[in-house]
Amino acid sequence: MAIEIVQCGALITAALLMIIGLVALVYLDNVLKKIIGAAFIGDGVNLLIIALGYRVNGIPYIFLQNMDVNSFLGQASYPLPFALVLTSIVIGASTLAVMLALAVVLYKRNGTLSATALLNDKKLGEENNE
Amino acid sequence: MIDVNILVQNAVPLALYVFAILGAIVALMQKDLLKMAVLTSVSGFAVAAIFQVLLAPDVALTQAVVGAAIIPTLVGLSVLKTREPPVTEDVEGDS
Amino acid sequence: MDGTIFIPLMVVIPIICAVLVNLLHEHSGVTKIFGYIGAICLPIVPILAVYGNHFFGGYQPLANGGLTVALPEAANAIISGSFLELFHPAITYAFGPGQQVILFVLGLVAMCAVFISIAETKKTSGVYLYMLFMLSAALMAFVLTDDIFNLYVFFEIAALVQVGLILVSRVRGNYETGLKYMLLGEVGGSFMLLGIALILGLTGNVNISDIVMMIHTGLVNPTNPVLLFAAGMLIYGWLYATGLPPFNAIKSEIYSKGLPSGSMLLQSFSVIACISIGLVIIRIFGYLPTAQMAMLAVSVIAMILGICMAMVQDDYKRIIAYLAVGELGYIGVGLGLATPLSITAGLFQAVNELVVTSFLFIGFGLVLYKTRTSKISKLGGLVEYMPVAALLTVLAGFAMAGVPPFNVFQSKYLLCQAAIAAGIPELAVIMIILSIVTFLAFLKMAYAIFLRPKPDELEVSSASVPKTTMAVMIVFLIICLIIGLFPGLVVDKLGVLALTAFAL
Amino acid sequence: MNMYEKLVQTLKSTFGQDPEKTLVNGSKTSSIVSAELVLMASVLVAALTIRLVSPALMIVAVIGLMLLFMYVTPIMPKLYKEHNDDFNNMMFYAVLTLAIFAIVFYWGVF
Repeated sequence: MAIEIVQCGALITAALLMIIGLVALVYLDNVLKKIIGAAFIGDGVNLLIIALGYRVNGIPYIFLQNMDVNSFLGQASYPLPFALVLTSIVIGASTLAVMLALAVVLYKRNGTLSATALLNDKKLGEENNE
Repeated sequence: MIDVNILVQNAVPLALYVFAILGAIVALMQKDLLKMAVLTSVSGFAVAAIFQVLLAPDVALTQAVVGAAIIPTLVGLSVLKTREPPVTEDVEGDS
Repeated sequence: MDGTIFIPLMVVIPIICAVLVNLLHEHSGVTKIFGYIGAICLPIVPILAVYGNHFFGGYQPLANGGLTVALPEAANAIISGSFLELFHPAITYAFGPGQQVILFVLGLVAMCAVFISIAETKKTSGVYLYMLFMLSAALMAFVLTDDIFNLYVFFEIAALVQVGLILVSRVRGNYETGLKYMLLGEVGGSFMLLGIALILGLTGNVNISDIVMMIHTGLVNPTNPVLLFAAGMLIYGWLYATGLPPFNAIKSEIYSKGLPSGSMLLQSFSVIACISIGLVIIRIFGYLPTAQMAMLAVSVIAMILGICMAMVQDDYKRIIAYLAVGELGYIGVGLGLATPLSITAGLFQAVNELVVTSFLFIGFGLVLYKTRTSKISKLGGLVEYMPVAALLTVLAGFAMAGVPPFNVFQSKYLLCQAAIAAGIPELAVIMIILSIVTFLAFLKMAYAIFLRPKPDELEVSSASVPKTTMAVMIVFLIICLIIGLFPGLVVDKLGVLALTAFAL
Repeated sequence: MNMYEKLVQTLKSTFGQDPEKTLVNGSKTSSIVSAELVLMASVLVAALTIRLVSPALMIVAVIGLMLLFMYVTPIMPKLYKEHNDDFNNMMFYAVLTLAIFAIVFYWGVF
């Protein structure tokens, strides 16, 4: 019983990270903070997938030469989620890099990092009213 | 008498969870963006350590590199870039 | 040699071309040659390929034999005679008649996009071609893949490439739009991954056929709340990928910020994502009425909102963009009704949508090319300057509204039949009303741009319309007419794909 | 005719910066009016499909929608203002939809 707290705690942590990310995306004004919030959502989902592959009293899924096959099959954690998370982490990092680059370009053009000033529809509205 | 082993097994993950969540919240609450960039690595590293606890050593290695080193560096670089004065040239573009 | 070797080539050839044109972008001539070769391969490979499954790495299901001997004793004891024997250990690409039609039309659209982009730029841009090829590869993989995580990976690749396509166009405000799209995409994509993760956690599988088999044979409790939650998250990801509400505003903004050749592939992404993710949802959660109701409700809202917002815009790029988003609602209705006939109709509508919306984007791209403005209130009298192109553009508009000789008429007719057969005639009524209003919107736009007297301050450039663009428009018109006159060519093959959605 | 002028006034105040100077011409007015009518008609027809869930709910919904339309007409200007390209607005609706989906699919089925 004692160790299942680990898995439950990981799931709760994942959910909290996702909620923190969503709150940051909705309530914070700074574009960089919004981007970091988006990265936290990705972290939370990754953590959830990892927690799904966890096995109580298990061992890592790496098969070494001197291991017994049967006990390995009985104890090893499920490796498929971990393989997926590796891909997911890299995708998240590259997306984050592109978003940061866009934020820097927008700052250089407009001189502000505030989302309400940058990402509004004022420009379009003015054009429509010409 | 409490078994020390079980205590450690439980306490370490719980501490890591608290670190991950608090790290995220504190990083997002910073006024100074450079501090935010540095504090992002706390959450990233805690998540990497949680991966290790959850029996995923190779994923933990990747996350430690990406989450605790690369992402804070990228964020810090972009914060430094956005401290320079903006370039105020009119950008040509089609409507 | 086995003909199924061509199945992975559909994805591999565009990726190789993308990498090559990006590496060689300094040598304009070589880039152009590689661009042409890759573009011609896109529609040809689906025709050459033989129907079947391709298992990456050759790891066939264990029931096919061969691998069982190599496994350790303990594993063999567990596996033999259980469901595990039927599972697909490798990433599987399934290729059937329906996929063949969709991929052929998609390849044709992508080929035309590459040709137009080479013809309209003086110095061929390797980076732009890279993004076109990469997006084509991702879309091909979308249709082929039978692996839900593979779908997600190509989904994210496509999202990044889409932002790239917007950034290279020099339309005002493209960087803001790119950042908005990526931030919203992070929400949509992450929660779709959450849905995939929950399904993976319950079934231990990422292969869609295996998941379907496990759910329908009772290995997994189909009414598990976590599974239902996963259905909700998958549908949320579907909404984001397709651009149905609440994402329709950003999707239409994306279309209007791209170059014409880029916009063609951007809308192809929406259409293909709609049918591929939609089919996944129908296959896995076909037993769940709530999922179908949610899909139907959102699709109907998308149709109504798309047309209404298109009527009040003044920018013709935004009008087409909103109409394109609205038309996606028809596909959603077809998928949401979840009968074999309606899914066939939805897929048919998707194939037509690929052609017709691309046709419109090129046509109005020419207007932009001649006048450098996209405000309808500033335009007029263009029929004198580009008579043939104007005629073709108006015909494209008629095709989208569903005027009889063209293909969309057939698919909308089929959709109405399917809605009545499914016992919801209200949907047929709504679809007919909205088609009429689409026609009205086009008449208004065509009158304002082409027919009414030219305003004095409007300057029309004397540059002639590029030959390639005209050729592409005529090709699209011919496709529209052929599919419109002989719908059986396409519908029969798509029906096979629709039926596989109900097979175990 | 009185209704038409009232409508044009509303449209001017929504689509123009300066209500006095902005020209809201006939074709624009007519397209907005037709959009309004299409919106009402198709939403009312779509509301009929609620009968598949429960007929009583459908009657309530249709009557409620009719009363709503009577009081909030014209809708299109409001919708146009609400349905803009502002990022905060989009994100709000995206998160709202996410919440609705989560609630409906976790608790609402079976």
